[in-house]
Amino acid sequence: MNKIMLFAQLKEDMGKSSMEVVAAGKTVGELRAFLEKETSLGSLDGIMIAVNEEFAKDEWIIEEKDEIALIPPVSGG
Amino acid sequence: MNKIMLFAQLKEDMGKSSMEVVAAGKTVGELRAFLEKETSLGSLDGIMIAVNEEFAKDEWIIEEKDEIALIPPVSGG
Amino acid sequence: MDFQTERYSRQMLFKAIGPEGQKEIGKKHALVVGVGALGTHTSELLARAGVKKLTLIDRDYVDMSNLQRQHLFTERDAEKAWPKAEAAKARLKEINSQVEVAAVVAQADAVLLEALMEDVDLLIDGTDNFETRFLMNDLAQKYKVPYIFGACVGSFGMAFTIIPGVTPCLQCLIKKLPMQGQTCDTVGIIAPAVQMVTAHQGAEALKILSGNLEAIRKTYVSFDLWENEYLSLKAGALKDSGCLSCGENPEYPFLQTDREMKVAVLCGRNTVQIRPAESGGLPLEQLLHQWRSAGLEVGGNPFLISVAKAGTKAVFFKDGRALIHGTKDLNEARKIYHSLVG
Amino acid sequence: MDFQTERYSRQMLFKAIGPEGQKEIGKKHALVVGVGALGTHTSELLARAGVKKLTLIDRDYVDMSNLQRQHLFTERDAEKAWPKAEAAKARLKEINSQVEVAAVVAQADAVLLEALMEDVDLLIDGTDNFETRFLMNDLAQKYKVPYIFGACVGSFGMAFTIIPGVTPCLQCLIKKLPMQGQTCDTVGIIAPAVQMVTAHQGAEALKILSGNLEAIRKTYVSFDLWENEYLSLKAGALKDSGCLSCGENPEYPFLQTDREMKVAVLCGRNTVQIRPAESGGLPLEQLLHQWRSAGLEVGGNPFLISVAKAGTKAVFFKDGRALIHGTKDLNEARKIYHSLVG
Repeated sequence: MNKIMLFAQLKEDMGKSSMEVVAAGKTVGELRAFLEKETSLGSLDGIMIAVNEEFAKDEWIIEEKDEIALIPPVSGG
Repeated sequence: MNKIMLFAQLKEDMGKSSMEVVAAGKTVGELRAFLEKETSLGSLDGIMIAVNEEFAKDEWIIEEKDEIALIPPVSGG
Repeated sequence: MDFQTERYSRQMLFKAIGPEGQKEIGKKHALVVGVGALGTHTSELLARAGVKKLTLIDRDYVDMSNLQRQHLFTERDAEKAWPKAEAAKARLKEINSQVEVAAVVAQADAVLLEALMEDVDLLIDGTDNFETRFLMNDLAQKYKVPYIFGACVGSFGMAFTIIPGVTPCLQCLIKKLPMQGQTCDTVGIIAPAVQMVTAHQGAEALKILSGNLEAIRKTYVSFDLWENEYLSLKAGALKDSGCLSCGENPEYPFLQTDREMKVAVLCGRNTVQIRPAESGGLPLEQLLHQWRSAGLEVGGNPFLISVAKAGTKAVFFKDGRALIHGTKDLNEARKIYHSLVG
Repeated sequence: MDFQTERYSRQMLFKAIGPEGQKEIGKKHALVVGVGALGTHTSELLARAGVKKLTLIDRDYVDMSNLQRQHLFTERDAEKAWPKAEAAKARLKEINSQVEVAAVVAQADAVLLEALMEDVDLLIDGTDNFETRFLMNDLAQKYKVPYIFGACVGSFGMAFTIIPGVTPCLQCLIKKLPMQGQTCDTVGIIAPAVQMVTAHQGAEALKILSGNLEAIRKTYVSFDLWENEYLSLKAGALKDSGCLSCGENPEYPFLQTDREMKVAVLCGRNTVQIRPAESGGLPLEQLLHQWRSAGLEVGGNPFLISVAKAGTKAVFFKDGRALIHGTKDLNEARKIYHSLVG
């Protein structure tokens, strides 16, 4: 299992601050597509994905127990 | 071994941001006395000690690999 | 001790800056793009710190709803609807008469910003939209000037320091213009989130301006002050040698004026049309949800949504286009667009 | 939308506050003790956020060396040596004329502070010394009012929210008055460190004042903006049922006036004697080292150290006592003492 931490509006969209998903073996890009399809998070275009406190490219392969964070860029200033 | 992280003036006093010490089995109070005696940190009166990101009382017993942080309260404002 | 030495004495006592670093700061020119919440905080900080020159650029004027989080401004500025860049300048001169302050009341587009870059040492992000951020990001790369990104909404915020040739750029991090509809006008903002971003932007600015490049933060900070969360994320892996902004063959896409957002009054109508830089399209359903929960009056059909806002009616199409009915003022139309889409 | 609704609209859009929370904030009275770097930032934030009343207490006046990090103040305030509490009040009224601001220009001692506590909902830490902090800590416990601790020096800072009956208090965390000699006058301070502390203090204040008690941070935050470090440390284990401030049989030791720091002009001499509240003694060697590396002129012997500072000569004894030669002004003497010892 992999813990996915949610921030800002993603937390609100899901009504919780984290969730558990089986992501090991998936690439970051595949996880993105999976979450868009299987959850109510909506489009994850532009959402940055960190694996174990490090941003990862779409080709990065997720391992068992990796902690994943979905970071939405917000525009306010 | 235990990693001891140093902050603010303690870092300056030691010229480094962390050091390794054998502290397992010691209480926090014993570690404080040990560091005062064996290092150039000087008096640790009033310095707060956290073990694994949690402040610990002087009676708390340190275990192998526990990460220790020495937090000096500063007075500016 | 003379006047100026006394003034900056506590900053010079800080070892990493010292008298040498202070002298360096006193030679530097920072360009602050956007003088709202972030821009007022960072420009006050840099004026107090004793930079040589600040250029402030903002197209907007002060209104009552700004006062809750935007420093430098008073009730009188809001009553007189004073331009933000000018109101900020007037206050900064009272704070530090030694600092040169140039106020530019205009839309920060590519042509204007390029003209301002000549002797700029640092770009500071005070804008409220990603269109302008991507433009600043290209500028930073083209002119080899550090750019300190910052953004916030609600109790959530982020900051990242971009050093051309060293760190990934904003385009490496965020491939597409994000249009999530979370803006200060839809989900609100608390002032401490602003201060948290500017504390990070300010520290990075002092490192850069005083010549302490080795101290620059290499991580992307993201925090939520209400949720008591703080992340510091390594970003190096995202550096992309094929990036059109910072890669080996850069094209600086946001400096191409034909790629800029097109804003024009529709002939003979009290309506402005906006076409964004990228035609990635708008996630209409998500925006509908955001706007509805922000209490805005929303209508529409599968092809478009309309929103009532500040006496105008804005209509958004799937392809990203928008019509702002009820105004002929281009800047007002842009403001409404960004306040709704980000 | 009426005037006030518009003014706070972005804060009310933030869901956890909303119109209800805003109404609560508008009923609350915060006491800010110390109107220097921290106090000016937090009081500006709370005035902009729309609290009912702010009481500001500070004994000092504005000088040039404050302007680098203390908000609200201008060059004119420094030239006129205006009292900090009054200068802050004048500016806050321009920012938000609806907020009641009371300025108290005086030493924040136990008698004065107790007299001010009547309808106070929140204590905010803006002081520069632990003596006053321990006093505020006792006040918080005795009057059951939350106290938001904050402190900073250099690029380093910390914040902690103390809720009587729930969290440990400052006395549980720090048993003895710390006297490490690291102050803004010995190692300097950069403004972003101030903002980082006040971002945390401000967020906690908004939670408390708007009635969002469940959102209060339970950890002690400690950060270094130059070193890019941020710690969030659990503190619950330090809650001490025997604590003389918050324990089962509290004595509020810092409210006992016979335990207060004694400050008196020596009969017939241009000298003030200071005896601190606790007789734990001073670590003379450590202080000597600090002062020397701050570039101060230091002399002495194993029993005492003398330091030249601001036209006075301060002599410190091992038992904690100090003589400040060259002044008869009690407040100036206190200021010099705290600027050197903390």
